[in-house]
Amino acid sequence: MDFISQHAVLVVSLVKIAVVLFLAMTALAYLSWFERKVVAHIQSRWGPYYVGAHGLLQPLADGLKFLFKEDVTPPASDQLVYVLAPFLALSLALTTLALIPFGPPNVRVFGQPVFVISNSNIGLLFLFAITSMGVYGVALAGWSSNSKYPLLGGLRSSAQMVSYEVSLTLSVVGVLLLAGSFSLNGIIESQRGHIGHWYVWPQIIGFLCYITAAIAETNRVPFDLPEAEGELVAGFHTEYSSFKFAMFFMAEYANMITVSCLATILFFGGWLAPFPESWTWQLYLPGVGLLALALYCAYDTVTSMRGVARLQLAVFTLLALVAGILCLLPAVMPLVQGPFWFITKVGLFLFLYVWVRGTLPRFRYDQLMSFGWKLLLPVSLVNLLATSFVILLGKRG
Amino acid sequence: MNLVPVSYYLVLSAILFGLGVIAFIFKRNIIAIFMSIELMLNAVNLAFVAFARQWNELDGLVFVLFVIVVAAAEVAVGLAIVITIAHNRRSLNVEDVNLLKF
Amino acid sequence: MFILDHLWIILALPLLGAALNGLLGWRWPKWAVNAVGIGSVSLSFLSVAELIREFLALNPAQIPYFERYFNWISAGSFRVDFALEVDQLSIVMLFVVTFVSLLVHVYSIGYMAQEGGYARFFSYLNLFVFFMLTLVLAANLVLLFVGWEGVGLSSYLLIGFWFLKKSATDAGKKAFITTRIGDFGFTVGILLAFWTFQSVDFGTIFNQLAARPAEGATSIGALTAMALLLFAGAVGKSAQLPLYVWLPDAMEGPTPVSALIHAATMVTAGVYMVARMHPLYSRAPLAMFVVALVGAVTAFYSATIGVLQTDIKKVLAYSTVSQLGYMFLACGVGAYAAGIFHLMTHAFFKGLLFLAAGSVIHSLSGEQDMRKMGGLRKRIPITYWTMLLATIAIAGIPGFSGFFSKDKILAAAGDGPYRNLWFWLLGLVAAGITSFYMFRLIFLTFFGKARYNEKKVHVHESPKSMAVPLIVLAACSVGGGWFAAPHIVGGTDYFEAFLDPVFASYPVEPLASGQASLPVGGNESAGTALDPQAELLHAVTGPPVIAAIIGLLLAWWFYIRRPEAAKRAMEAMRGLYTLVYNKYYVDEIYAALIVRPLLWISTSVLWHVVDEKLIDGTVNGVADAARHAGARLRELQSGNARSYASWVVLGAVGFTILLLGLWMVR
Amino acid sequence: MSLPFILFFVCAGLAILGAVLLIVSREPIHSALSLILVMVALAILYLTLGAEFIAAVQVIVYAGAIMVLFVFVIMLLNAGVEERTNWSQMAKYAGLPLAVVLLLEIAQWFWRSPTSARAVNGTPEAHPTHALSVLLFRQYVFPFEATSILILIAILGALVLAKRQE
Repeated sequence: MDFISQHAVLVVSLVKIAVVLFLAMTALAYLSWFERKVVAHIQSRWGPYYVGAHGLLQPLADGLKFLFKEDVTPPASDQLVYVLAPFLALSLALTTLALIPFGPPNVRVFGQPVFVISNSNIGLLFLFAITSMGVYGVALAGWSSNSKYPLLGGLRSSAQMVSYEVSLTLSVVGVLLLAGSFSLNGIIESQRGHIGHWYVWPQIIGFLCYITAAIAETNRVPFDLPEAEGELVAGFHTEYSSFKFAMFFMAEYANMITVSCLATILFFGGWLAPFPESWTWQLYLPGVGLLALALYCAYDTVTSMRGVARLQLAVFTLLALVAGILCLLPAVMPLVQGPFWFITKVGLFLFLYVWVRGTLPRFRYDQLMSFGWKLLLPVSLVNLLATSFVILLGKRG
Repeated sequence: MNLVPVSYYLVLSAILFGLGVIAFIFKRNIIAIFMSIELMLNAVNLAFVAFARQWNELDGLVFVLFVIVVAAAEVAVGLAIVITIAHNRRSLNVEDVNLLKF
Repeated sequence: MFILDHLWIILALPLLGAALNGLLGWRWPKWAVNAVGIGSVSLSFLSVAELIREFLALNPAQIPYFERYFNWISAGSFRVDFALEVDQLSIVMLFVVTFVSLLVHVYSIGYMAQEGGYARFFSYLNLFVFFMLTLVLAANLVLLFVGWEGVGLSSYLLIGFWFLKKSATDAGKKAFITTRIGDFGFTVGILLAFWTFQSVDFGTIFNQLAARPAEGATSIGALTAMALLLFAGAVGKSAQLPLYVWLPDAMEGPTPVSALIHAATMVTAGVYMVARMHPLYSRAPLAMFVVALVGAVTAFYSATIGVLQTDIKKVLAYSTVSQLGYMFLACGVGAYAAGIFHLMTHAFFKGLLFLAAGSVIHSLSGEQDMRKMGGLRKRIPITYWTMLLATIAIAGIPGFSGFFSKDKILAAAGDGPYRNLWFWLLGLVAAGITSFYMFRLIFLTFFGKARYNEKKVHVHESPKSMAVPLIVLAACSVGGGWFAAPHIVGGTDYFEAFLDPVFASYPVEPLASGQASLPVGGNESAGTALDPQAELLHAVTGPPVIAAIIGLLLAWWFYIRRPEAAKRAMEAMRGLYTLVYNKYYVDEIYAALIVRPLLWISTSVLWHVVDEKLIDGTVNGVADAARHAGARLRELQSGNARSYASWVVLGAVGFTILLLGLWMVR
Repeated sequence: MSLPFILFFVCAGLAILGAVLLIVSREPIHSALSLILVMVALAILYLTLGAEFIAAVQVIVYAGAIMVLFVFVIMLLNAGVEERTNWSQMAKYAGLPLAVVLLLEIAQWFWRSPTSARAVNGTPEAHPTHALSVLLFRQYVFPFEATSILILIAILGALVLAKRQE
């Protein structure tokens, strides 16, 4: 817990926070692009296309648009809370990132781990603590904007989040029992080895429960009741416009990322590589992957791009090329392993999210609730009991 | 590491408790009164934790845990009661709920 | 030694019977009630018989035989055990009580056959027996007092047995209250005893008494006071002057009750008590004198009243009073044995008289007035003969039980260590009067021509259940005195010899002032040189006998030979006649002197002032205070949670201040 | 003025501010928010006291569950601004002074109490959470079970009370 004992810590932490925030923002922006693209392709459309090559500049445009739009505040609303809600939502969503280890803790600067802002040994608890606060954003937004759809939406979503939070937490306890630690790095370390040691196998039920609860927790399809357009216009953020709306939007994506990171850490060995240590060729994978990306971009630039778009894509190609070469340098190579795998896994999860959204229809509210309480909760409880039982047997034998 | 005297924490808890008492006396909304009770509980918890820290005994923390658990249960029931009252008496003002008297 | 080891059985049986009959009897058939009631008493009689057998086998060292069961009261040094004691005296009493009770029970079957509350009656009787036995067996004053009050209670219940009759209930109350006056003295006496001897056990008291010197004939010390106080109780219980008034009225009760309680047993409790406490009295000459005085005067006085009574039972009642007077006279002159002896014989013949009278009343279906009787001699022979025997016995005709006992008493009065000419004279005259009114009763009842309405009343002899006890008692009243017979001819008096261990252990100290020995028959020099024939002749022609004969002749003259002579005699002494006829107006005087003022005080002061103003005022005042306080205080409960909270805070503040203060002090 | 002091005073100030806001704000939801503020501040203080587990639980249960319930109920009942009524004279006149006195008393009590002089002593265990769990499941296992039963009963009670509405 000694995150404020020396002042060096403070400085380093601040730097790390800045970096993480920047990356997170970018990631959020491009996550929206990613989502739109994927969903579009699932629905056999093109998706954003015109702003930049493959609509790569679309997030930028959206951001500008949000910034310059008129900010409407309903007169009957509770001003303070109305403003507070989105800030609360976004800030909490981003705060969670402070606990996520993107890479091994042994990579240090000034004796401080690089890839994690706060390496608490009960990080998971804090994570849950912060996510549990996430409800307020929604609830307060729904209440403060003093109109019936938001209120209903707020009520629904807060109820939904509270309900699913229970099974979310319970589904994780199994992993905690196996790892015997609250510290995220500890959990990851306890999965060291190869893909066979990941907790997804012993805790497959826990994982399924977790992923379901997580989707519900983040109000995503098929559990996106809060913004069920058909029923309540846009749920709790109906009255919100321009940047406040954007904040909710970002908060949602931030939560997605957080949850995906957590899934990665808990069930898929976090920043660990899927292959045994002995396979040294895997060290080249990051660089090679980037180079491959660069190659594809180059091809695309040459073939199907015109004018400005072509220029942009060229720049992107260049960036990818440099990054790939960097990753192949022996000095850098070991450092990027952790982040590479971590980001890859998280990306897969995000893809899963989008995939699910593009595929599944929406639940009805009562179905949602009964599903959460009558199926998910019991299952995760049984899973917990079974796990602890097995562990006890193991201790005996 | 931590150099702040425990007595600071204790005084803080005392102040919070006093404020909780004041809130309890002066709030009229049942829910607000409920919250002031929670405030008092928190103040007590702080005192517990502070003492636990001082004597380097964890029992205080155990007590806090129990306090929190009991508080959760209490709130569950209490709010249910509040809802019932609100439905029956169409008011959340504690002073409208005064049937239990001479 | 079974019974001797389990004395409680004797008590338990009647109590059990009482409980059963009293609680369940009302739903039982008659035979069951009889079985329980009589069964219990007869069993306890049998156990007493067994007890006597065992007792005689006992070696004298073990007497009095003491049996302690449990500690009943223990307050500081005041300690009372539930303990029983058997010695010759209590043996005699036990025998008399159980024997007569048994007979009376049997008698009651027939007598009460037509009455309601059959089971209740028997339960009361059993209860009485229980308490009487407790009284007799008690080993300390307090337990004796329990029995004392217990018999009082059952007497009250039985006198008022027909509680629908106002006169009966009044009589019951009168008996109870009058006795209570004496009992007050008795209670104080007990306290005084404890204060003096630090104990209420007879044994302890007597041992300490043995150490004490006798008190003077004129000075009143603790002992004298104690003796007099206890005697007050006896006076009440045994209907002596001036508290005798309740006994005649007690005749309102069923006749068996009169026979058992008001003739044979309960009323003699006083005598028993005095005899029991004789060590005390022996050391309080003044008390002895008072006892003798009261006894003698009562004997004479109530005998005179008996002369003019017309109600057959009233006559017997007054006669009882006077006979009790004799007993006290005996105790008073130190002849305890004689007193107890007379107690026993009296129990026989007076019980018999009452039962016979009851039989008469029964045969005349409820007629009690002798003026409406007469000529029953042939109609109810059994009753007649038994009653005649009893009368002869009580009159003191030689050969019958009464003769022996009464003769001994008079002898003691005239020649005993406490001899006193006046007592002797009173006793003598009373004896004459006794035989007069008793034969008057016989003549009025059984001789002459029938004065009742022969059409209406169908005279019938009583059933066997009543006849048998009569016969048995008749036998006893004839032969009951022969224990003492040899004494007449200079032999030993077995009865006295039997009781001797009790009374001889604390010898009666003769008065310092020697009085001239009077030539008054009896046996001044017991069985000395004089030859038996002369002794016998001397005895059977002694003044008591002569007096009895005179009384008999007078009665015959007035009520058979010349009935009009009686009227002329009345005319002659009209004033005296009315005075006596109205029992010397004692009841009226009491009413005027005591009852009415008491009533006045009770109503005007105690009731209207003390009770209504003081007590009710206090109670209601308290209640009102509480109500008003509540009315004010309830305002605090405004039903407003916030004010409650404030109160809580107030308490918290106070408590914290307290803590701080304590901590500052520390 | 070292960092811990700054942190302490910031958190303490926030806590007190929250408490005051709880009193003064007449909108129940504002009271709820300020109470949440208090709780979070207290959680941080717990951290500074080395009770990180308690801190986490504080946030999860109190801020994350209990207060959510409050907010939820407030939204459900649509509790409006509380009206001013002065029915309780006792509370009006005696309440505030009493409460202040109490506050002062306790504060003075703690301040003057023998513990006040010295700072936090001793170093906490290497794994306080682990030690706590041991304590909880060994020594305090019975109370622990009791609380679980209590919660069960509370759930039932809440259900019953809520059902009665239909």
